[in-house]
Amino acid sequence: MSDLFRVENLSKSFGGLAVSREISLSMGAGERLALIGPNGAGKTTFVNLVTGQIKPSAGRVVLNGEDVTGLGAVRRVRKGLVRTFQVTRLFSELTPEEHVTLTLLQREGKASRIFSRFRGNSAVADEAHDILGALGLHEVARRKVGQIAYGQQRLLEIAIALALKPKVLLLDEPAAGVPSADTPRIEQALERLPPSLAVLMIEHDMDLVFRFAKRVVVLAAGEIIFEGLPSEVAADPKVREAYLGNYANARSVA
Amino acid sequence: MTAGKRILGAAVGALLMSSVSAYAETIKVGIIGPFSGPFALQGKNFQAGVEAYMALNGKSVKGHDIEVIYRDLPAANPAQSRALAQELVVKEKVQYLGGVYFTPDAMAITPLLAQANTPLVIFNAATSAIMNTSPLVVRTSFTTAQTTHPLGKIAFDEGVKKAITVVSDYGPGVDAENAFKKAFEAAGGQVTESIRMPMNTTDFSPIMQRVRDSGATGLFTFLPSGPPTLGFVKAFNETGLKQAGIKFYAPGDLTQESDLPALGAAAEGLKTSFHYAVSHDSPENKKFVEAATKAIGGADQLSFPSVGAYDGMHVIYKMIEATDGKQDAKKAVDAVKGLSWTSPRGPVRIEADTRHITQNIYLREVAKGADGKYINKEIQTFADQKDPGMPTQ
Amino acid sequence: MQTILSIAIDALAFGMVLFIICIGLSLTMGLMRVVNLAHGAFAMIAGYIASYAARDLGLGYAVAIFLAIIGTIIISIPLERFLYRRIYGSPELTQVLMTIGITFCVIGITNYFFGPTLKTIPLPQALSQPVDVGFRTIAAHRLFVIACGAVVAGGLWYLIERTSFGIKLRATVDNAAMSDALGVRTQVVYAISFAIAIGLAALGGVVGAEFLPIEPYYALRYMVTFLVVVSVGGAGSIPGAVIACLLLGFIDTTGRYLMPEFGNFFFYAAVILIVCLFPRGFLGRAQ
Amino acid sequence: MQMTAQAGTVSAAPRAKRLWWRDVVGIALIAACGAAGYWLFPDNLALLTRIVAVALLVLSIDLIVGYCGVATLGQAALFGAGAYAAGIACVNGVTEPMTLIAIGAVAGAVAGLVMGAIMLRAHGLAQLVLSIAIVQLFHEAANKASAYTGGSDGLAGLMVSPLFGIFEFDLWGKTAYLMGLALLLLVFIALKFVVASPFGMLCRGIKQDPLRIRAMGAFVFPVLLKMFVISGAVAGMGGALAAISTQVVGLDSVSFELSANALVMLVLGGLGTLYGALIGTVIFMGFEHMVSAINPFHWMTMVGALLIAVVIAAPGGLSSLFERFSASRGGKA
Repeated sequence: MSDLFRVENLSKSFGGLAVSREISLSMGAGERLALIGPNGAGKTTFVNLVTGQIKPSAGRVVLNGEDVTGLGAVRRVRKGLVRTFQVTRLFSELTPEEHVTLTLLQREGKASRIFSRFRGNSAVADEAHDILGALGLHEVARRKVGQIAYGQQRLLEIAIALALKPKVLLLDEPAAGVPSADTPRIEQALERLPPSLAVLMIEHDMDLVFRFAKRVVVLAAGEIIFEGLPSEVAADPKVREAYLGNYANARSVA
Repeated sequence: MTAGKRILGAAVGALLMSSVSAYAETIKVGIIGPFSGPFALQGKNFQAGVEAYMALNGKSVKGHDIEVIYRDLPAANPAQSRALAQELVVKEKVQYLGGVYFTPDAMAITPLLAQANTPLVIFNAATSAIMNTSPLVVRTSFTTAQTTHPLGKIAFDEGVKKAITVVSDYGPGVDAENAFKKAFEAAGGQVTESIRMPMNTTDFSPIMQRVRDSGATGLFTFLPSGPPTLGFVKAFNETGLKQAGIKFYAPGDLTQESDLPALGAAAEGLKTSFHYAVSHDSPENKKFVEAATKAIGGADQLSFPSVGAYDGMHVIYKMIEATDGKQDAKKAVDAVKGLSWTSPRGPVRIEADTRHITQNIYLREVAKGADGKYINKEIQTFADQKDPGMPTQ
Repeated sequence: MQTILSIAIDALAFGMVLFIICIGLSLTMGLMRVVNLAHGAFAMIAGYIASYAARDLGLGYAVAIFLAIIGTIIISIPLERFLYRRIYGSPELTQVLMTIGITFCVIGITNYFFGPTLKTIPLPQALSQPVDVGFRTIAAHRLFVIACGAVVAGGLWYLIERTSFGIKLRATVDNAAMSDALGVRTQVVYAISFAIAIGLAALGGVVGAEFLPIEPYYALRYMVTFLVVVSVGGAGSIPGAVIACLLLGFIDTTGRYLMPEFGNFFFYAAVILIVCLFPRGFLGRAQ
Repeated sequence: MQMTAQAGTVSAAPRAKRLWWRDVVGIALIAACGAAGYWLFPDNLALLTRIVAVALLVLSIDLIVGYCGVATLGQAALFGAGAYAAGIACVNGVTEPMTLIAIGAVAGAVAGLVMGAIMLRAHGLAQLVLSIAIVQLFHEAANKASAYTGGSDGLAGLMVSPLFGIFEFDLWGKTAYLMGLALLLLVFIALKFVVASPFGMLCRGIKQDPLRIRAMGAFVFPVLLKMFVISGAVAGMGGALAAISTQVVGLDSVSFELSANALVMLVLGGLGTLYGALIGTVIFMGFEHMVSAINPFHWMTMVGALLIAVVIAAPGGLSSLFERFSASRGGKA
């Protein structure tokens, strides 16, 4: 298979409630895919399933031809399956530079070294500088994250993810909560993502989705109801129902 | 090397000078005890004993004024004990150390004594082995083996052939268990079962169930004084063991006078052996109880540690008398070897070889006194008891 | 069989004492998110009040219990107002520091005023005699404690599940900001919950005095036990606390019967096992 | 653009440098305080030595609580392991003090490994309870094994040979104090490097958000376990120092009370700076010693009042006062 990344029949239920039902999709290298759906459709659950934060009830996750379903979240990251978080999860007392440096050291397998200085590795320092610079974060690189703007924090989430040199990147609403004045910065960052990287983006902002994605998947009530070109999505009756119809109704299908 | 020796010499010289200059000045006595925390009551009794002695015998010896310095050691903590002793000796320049409630605390002080040129008079800590750790230790309290020993014969004579022992699982408890077993088996009885229960036991009914199941007709027990004794005695009554006629024996820690109001009727009839009862009938004791009650502030708080402290002060006064204010630990200790006097508890003597106190052990029974309050009523005297845990050479 | 029954009833009584004292702590920790290490201090204060009322003033047992509960709550009001309110929402360790400080103060003050001796609360005749329950005799007081525990458990369950106050309380716990917006006066809810928790500690301190005698060091001596019981049950859960108290009471009692010399090993090994199996306690709420 | 807040570059380069200087000054200050203690209180060296030993324990708790966010009320298990290991070794003929310290460190590290392996299975309150249960089990074990530990009577008769064959552990306690102070300084410097290493940064990250650390591709458990081992070694050295200087090891060294007291000292001083651990220990023990000497009977109220006052005045611990002070000065400048 030439697919870089594949999800097969991924299902998850809590108790009797199915939150993900037989989701299958695949992505090739360099692909830009958007995953959209109404609130409660199970998008974040899907990301959690794929990245191993929660265990699926059934189904497989395949990366580079290797079944990673049995692996924990950490091992999947090390294989190149990386995510960002919908609500930023950053260390408010640390600086962006420290975040990225720590991530780089981890990638190099040097993060749990005791007998070395955190800033002692010049190759890492240079790379951190480059990553932060590419995302326009060099000016705030040494300020505590708790003191920088939210948009910058979102960029830092992406910077951390990129520092891991991922093969597949899952962006969980990268522009959520960012003031509209700052969204162009995020968008710019998204455009500059490495071309070979497969990116799956969850997003509510349809303008962003249309500009970014070449393919769109719509999730409703834990199920894929549409897969196709961005231009077709608005016309699809199922999608219209899921968004515009009584969505409580759509949920009770379960 | 020589420089080191010279410094050492200078230090010794300085020490000698400081002890010379202490002559005819106030003589300080450092008392270490549990004055706060869970054993605060015992510490208060130390203080009451000391103050009673000084009230009755004056605050000076041969013209030397005596000043007592108290230091609080709330629970067994050898490191703190050593630090306090060191401070008392080095900083406060005390010539005599006294007090000490727990064995490990005493063990931490004894290695210092020779260098400090200071005797330690133990008011309580009741393990035999302490006396071996330094020739400068004198003890005026008791050992658990000493107070327990007579019970073996008493129990057997009262018709108990099979007994069970139940003790708290710590040093003194184990000492008591061994002492009773030895004495009881020597008398011809048989200890069928020995139970050691954790120190923090609060509910004793399951233990009583074990006692009942064992079929023994006598129960020997040892618990540290304080809250557990209350639960133990109540459980003994409530589970019907008392009614079943099982005989109860314990050293007097269990029915210490300050616990009697709380134990109340539950304790009535319990037989314990000990070296001192507050109710002991003698003119010396009457005077002591009066003074000590005044010092402690309430008659119902007074119990055995006070008499250990009172006699401890007597020993220290005798030491001061013998050394005439000069700091000479060896001479001081030698002066009280073989010393005998009449204590509030009865006739006592410091053995020359063990430096431990030889005294009467009394069999007592909890009964209502003349004023309606419960007391330990002495019913039998075992005169001149040495510490059986101590091999006399 | 007789032995088993006998052990079981002892375990039940001991477990119920733990329950009455600990459930208040469980409420403060689970519902108000305050690690109140001074909980035992309040139980002790109640014990002193009851002892004073019953022994020195000669009042009846029921009156003494009532006075103790009311008195302890009254004492707790200024403490809540001036000290506890500062630590609502603080990090747990700050709460630990504050409440240990309060405990030290309470110990020091009681020691100063009441002295270090044991205080008893005289039982009425009816409760102090042994009762024959067929297979053995048991102190009537133990049966009384078991009954008290059952009443407390039932009453709390009713209060929390079936009354409007219970609804407000649960709502406040789930989401204080939301409840505030919905018109629930959360400060009042907190104050009442705190009072209830203290009242329960007081009740437990008094009726449990036969097991855990009243003395100044009470507040620290049993702190660990209380903390362990609450955590094993899951903070904030009434049924969890009941299960934990009965189970730990049972383990403790049987352990001490079967092999007293290893009673503590038994107890704490069981605690480790339970905590590893149920990391949130038996019925704790998910964080 | 509003995002590119200005002044971001101002603190960039000097910040790291300033931190480095701050540590050098801090360590010099600790050494100076230690020396001052030696000259000012030459008659209280045993107390000062005890403070040093407990300071090591409190530092070890800071590593776990302050840097990893793992709450523990059982750290004395590690302290006691070191104390008893050194004590038993000493009674059996290993009397060289530096060797004893090393033995204490190893025993503490092993105990830390065991304790960490158990405690890290749970979180929050449950974790706290596990730590209590473990220290109680250690305590019980030490009580039971009285043939080796002396049980409740204490392990007595430690005859420690002179340090470097010259300096005796005597009544005045100069050797013990100076050795303890040197040990504390070395450990403190080493720990400053540890917390400034990538590993230390990883721990701080785990403390704030373990999930985030996992999403960065780092395992949490082995990192925390490693910190437990380091912490155990530090606590074990403290225990060994206490054993050497006291020449008796008591059950109190593996007690819940010691654990709880040490945690209180840490919170009093402030978490996660290492300085706070030292400040808290010195203030708490110094204050306790002072008030208990003034009134041996009712000092506990005063200590309680101190704790309450600190929570009210400096909820972040005493060391946060210094930070607030230096921050306000920096603001003025």
